[in-house]
Amino acid sequence: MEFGFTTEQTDLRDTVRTFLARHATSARVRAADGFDATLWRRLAGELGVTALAIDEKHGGFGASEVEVGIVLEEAGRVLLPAPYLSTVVAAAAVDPALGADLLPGLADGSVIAALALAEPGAGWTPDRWSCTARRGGDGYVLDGVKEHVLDGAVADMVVVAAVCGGEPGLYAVRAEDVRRTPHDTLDPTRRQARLEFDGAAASLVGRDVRRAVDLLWAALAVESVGVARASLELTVDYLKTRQQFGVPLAHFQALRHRVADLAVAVEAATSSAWYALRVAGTEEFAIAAPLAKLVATRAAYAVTAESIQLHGALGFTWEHDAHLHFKRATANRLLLGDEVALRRVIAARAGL
Amino acid sequence: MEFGFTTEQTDLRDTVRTFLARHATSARVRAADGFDATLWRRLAGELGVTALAIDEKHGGFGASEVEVGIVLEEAGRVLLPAPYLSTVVAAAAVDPALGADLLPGLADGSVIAALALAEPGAGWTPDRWSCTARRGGDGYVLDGVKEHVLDGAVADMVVVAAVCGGEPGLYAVRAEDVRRTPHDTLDPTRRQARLEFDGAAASLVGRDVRRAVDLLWAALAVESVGVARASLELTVDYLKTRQQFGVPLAHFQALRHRVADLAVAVEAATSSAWYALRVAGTEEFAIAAPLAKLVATRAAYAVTAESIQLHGALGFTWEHDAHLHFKRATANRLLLGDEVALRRVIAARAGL
Amino acid sequence: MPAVDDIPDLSDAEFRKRVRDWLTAHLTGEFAALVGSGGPGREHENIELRMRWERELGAAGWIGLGWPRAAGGRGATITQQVIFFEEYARIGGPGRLSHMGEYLLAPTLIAFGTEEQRRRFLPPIAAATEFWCQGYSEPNAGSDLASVQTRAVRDGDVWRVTGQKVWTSLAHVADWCFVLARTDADAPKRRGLSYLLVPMDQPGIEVRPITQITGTSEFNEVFFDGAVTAAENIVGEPGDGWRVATGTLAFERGVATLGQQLGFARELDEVFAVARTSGAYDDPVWRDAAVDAWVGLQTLRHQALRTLGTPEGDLPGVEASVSKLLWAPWHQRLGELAMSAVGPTATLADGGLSDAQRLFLYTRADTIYGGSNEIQRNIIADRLLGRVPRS
Amino acid sequence: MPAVDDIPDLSDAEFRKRVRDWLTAHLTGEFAALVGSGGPGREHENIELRMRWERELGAAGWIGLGWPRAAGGRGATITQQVIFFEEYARIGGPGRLSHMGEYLLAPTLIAFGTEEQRRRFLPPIAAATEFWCQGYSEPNAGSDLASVQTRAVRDGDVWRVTGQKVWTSLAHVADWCFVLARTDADAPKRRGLSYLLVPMDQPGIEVRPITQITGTSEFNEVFFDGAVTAAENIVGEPGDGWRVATGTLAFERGVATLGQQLGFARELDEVFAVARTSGAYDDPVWRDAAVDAWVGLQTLRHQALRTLGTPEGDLPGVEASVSKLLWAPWHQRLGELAMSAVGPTATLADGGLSDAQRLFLYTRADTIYGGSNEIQRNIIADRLLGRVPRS
Repeated sequence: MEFGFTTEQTDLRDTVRTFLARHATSARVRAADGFDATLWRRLAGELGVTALAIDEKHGGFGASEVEVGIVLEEAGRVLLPAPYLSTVVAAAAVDPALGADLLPGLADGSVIAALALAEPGAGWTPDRWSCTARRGGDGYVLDGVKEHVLDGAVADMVVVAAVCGGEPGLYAVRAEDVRRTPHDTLDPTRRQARLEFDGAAASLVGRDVRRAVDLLWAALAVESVGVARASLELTVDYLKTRQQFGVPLAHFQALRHRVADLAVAVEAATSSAWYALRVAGTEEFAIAAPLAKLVATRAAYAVTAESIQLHGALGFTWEHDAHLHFKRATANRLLLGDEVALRRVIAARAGL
Repeated sequence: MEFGFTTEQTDLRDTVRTFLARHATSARVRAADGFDATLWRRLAGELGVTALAIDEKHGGFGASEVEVGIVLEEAGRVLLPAPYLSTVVAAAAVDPALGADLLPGLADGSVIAALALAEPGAGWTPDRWSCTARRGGDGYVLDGVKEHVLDGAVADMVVVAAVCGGEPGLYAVRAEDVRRTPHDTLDPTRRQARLEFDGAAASLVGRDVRRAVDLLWAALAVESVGVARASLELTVDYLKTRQQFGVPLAHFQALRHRVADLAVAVEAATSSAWYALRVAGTEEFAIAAPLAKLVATRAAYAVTAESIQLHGALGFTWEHDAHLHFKRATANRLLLGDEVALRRVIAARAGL
Repeated sequence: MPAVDDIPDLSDAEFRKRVRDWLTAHLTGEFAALVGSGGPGREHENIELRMRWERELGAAGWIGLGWPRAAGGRGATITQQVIFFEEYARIGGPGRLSHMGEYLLAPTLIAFGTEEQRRRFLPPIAAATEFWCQGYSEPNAGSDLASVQTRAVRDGDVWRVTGQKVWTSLAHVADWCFVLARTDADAPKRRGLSYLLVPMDQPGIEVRPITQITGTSEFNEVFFDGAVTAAENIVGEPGDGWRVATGTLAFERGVATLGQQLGFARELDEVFAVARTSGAYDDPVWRDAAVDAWVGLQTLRHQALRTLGTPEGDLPGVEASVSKLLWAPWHQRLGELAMSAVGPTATLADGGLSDAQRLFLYTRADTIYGGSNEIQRNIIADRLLGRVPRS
Repeated sequence: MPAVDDIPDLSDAEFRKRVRDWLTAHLTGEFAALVGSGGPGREHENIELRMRWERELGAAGWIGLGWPRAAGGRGATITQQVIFFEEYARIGGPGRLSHMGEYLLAPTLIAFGTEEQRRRFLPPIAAATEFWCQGYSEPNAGSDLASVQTRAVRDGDVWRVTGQKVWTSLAHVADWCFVLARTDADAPKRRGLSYLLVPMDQPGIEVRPITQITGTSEFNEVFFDGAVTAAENIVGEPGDGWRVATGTLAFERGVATLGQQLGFARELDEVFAVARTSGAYDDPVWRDAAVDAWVGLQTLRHQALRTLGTPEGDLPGVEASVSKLLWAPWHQRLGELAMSAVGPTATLADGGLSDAQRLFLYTRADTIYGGSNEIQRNIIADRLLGRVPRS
């Protein structure tokens, strides 16, 4: 298995990082209320990152999960207030044999998509979902309620997991056919919505619901690695400059050792998240994806919580970015299965 | 509630500590193979500590659990290779209204006693025990098997939990009526035995089996506090003297902070263990005892494990005492309910 | 007559009934709206009404319950003080505004102040006609009090104070601030400090609320720019500030700790209640963690009782640090447990923060303010391993 | 012909079959007794027979599999080396005696040695006719290699070495020791060290086994009292020892790490098996912890694969420290998990230590030897936060 990055991939990372450092500044992220439409248009239009993993014949660049992962990690670093994760995961969940017509719009960024999985009270657990599809109109008709849909209020199109005659499937629904209730969220940099489907017109775009969940897990994992890395760097910079007892905090061994432990956690999280992306096309993904989600969100939580502590009073203020990282890490950890739930999934899939 | 110690109690602690520092040296503890008969005779005879909590009319001093706790904590400090804990807990489990005749021998130390609770495969859980008593001979006849009986191979008398006609009770059995299999143990400073009762003559000496378990938990708790304190002191002394990078290890802030955390754990364990002893005569004991066992054995484990780490290579040698503390802490933690099991007991009793 | 003038003569049961009856009778009418408000993360709520409530408490003699009678207090026993906290918590009494004066400044004046200072300052605290805030932490001193940079210079009959304080809770409410300031720049760091009592309502003081990660503002920055206070408003001698201030920190523990734990118990009950609704309670792994939190809370109580009962202790002088290192991380974990009890909907905040979210976010500060975990570990390590140069 | 001369031409599947067939055919007869022996905590077992087994491996060409062909190795790919470890673990091959030479010294000589040294020392390692031990740690240097006090002085054609080493595993078996010794007392600490190759069988060396907390002796103290070695037995120049030795430490990671993880996986399987018998497996709280251990093991693997695949890494130069801080505490927790899987009978030791107890006790050393957790954290912190004076 290949773990290195090609020159092209490294260039992609540099390009995205430079772009986001300039355009997704803290001030702009804070002002966006979870969605900066201009930023989104430039990301899709100028950088073309929405097209990366989509096949060339559907208007994409025919790259892979690795390229998407590079962008997701960078998006995590800046807490990107744009529906990149939702759109690329929804696109990846679409089976080109069923939903090819959707892909060009997703590739050029003219269509924002969201993936609707969790349901109220049933969380992320597929076997407790009750959203149903039935044949009707030109294709299918959808009934049910989805919750915690990331960027659900700004999406043009939603890919919805539903059951039709006992068979799980993924159905595309246009936003205008959905009743959407935007939520205020603990993490102010990414909003969620509740979606209600009441006989909404839908088309079947995929059959592999489990893979859709796995894709979302892996995406949240690699994004969380970005959050953790940015938070750790912020903390390291602070420790190097802030003085106490007449020397920089970076001189205090107790803090040095804690930072070392955080760095170890981030390294491990990076390894597991990228492992998941590298095996996204194999059977291993079924275990690697929930495992990466567990390991990476745990690390991001640990780092961002310690970051507040190590920043002292400053870290507790609204004005400093530490709490934004912490809230994203918290959300990524709690959404779509917490650590205990993910361990149950892993145990079942690995036969432990 | 009173938490301080009287002058008499402080004197008792000083006397016991001075005696044990002289007579229960590391060399002697190591040579004893769990039982130093001379030490036991002097403890009982010269210091009279076996008589402390037994009523004056039965040959004791009529003191309380507090005085016994003081001795137990000191015993823990030196990993006393004598059946003090077993004997005093067995004595405390005896209801004077039923087993008064046993008490003078327990008070003067001429009788070593052990408390037999756990059963093979059923552990410490009373409702899974199958040892039975039935009327026969002059009193009762006992059948069954007990396991993990502390000091069971050197006891003259055993107090056994058994069920008679659906009623749990505590029965005294003479050692010569029991088939005893001494165990080698992970902790070389305290041995255990397996006891088999095959129609053994027994007398009913108590009815409160739950209290007997609680007493053993509280005793293990306060003993574990002693183990933890001794281990922490050993570690502190080592850090003050051992040099690395040209200065004492005690100068390294990362180690200082870890020692501080250990000290906090020991303080909390001390508080919970002594709280249990102070409420031994009240209903609160039913929760305070398992809670103390949990908190104190967890602290002792943490301290003794860190002690090995902080001693470096030296702490990993047989020759250094760090491993003896660690093994006692490990045994006290695993015996009669681990942390998870104790939390279940606490939850049930507290109605959580 | 105040409700509690005769309390030394009451049995604990009688005293408890007295407290309960009074609270039941008085936390009514306009005050009924205060039930459950003003706790951690909610200190900004209902300030005006809570000030009136404090005066209601003061008029009945409930403030200064544990002060000696000679100092104008009621001489209540420790057990009685705990009973007051228990009953206050049971009925859901609002977060207190008097506690800086009652539990921090007053014991300091009783220990280190002059008779005149006690006469001047204690009665308005007990009557809730004057409120206090604490001026210790600074942006460039962090948890290191010895590095305080706020300066005070003697100028005729007054001290002139210049500098900046942070973490100053209730500064916008307070009439007075007890300030640690450097009065001798040439003395060794700890020797050059003085403990000054400074009136807040003057042109030389500006209070700026700090917006916190909860989005609310319990804490403030306070800017002193030549703020004045009368020469006699110094506690102890010039240069005694370190000794007086660390004395005050020690008062933070004790009875107030037990009172605090009653609030913790209520929060933990609420977490269990939420978990029963969400289903988390039925998950053995969640429940194991929750029971461990309950165990931890009992241990906090055992620790507080032992500290109160054996003032000599095993680690004299550092019990406050031990206590802080026990409760602050415990409370922080409770916040995390609360979030996991709620489950994924804990990521939503429609209509503002939920109790669980407020607890979760607010408890991040517990391990920072009032001497961070790191400072507390330094203090304990100094005691166990001897003082060494920092870092 | 050695079994593996043509391996660069083999597909992975063919290579795997070659390994498996060879092991199946050879780990028989007297060697059958070795299955499962000699692992952690059992390094003292069956030494003579294991030496013969090493020669059996060597004769077939399995030692030095990953060395370049130019150095007399087989030039196997990383994947092939991992396959060898996998098959070796699968069949329960005994703990290796050659690994100090094969994985630590040989790469050092390949990187820093002379052509003569490679010709002299590599073939006997590959043939298992000479065994090596590592002379780094000292009682007064602990994990701090720069504080090494063992001295070596040049005396005509020889170096004379005096000092004491600890943690020297297999010293009683070894023919040679690679020793870090101070050859210039006046140079800065790291600059005054040299890397010497010293024969063990001489009057100037005494090996004393250290009895460990397991009651067995895998590790030794080694006393050098004017021990001699030829002048040319120095790797690099005098004063290069630090650079050469830390180069060697880096070799501890990599392929050997993946091999080690196969042993971990076997141990974890065994813990699950024990738990199924004891009933611990049916306890959701225990199982949650056990699954987390499984998750941790996968992460170790992901980390090793990523480190191998991206040698530049994110933290160049400190990957070995990251790896150690991941696996050592993980392994220690596995030991604790094993004990809780067994339950209270884990306190009994009739007939000697059980596998769970051996794992539990032995893993206490994992976080100490080969650079303690504390040293590894120092190394990582130096990289992230810059070097500062210690303490």
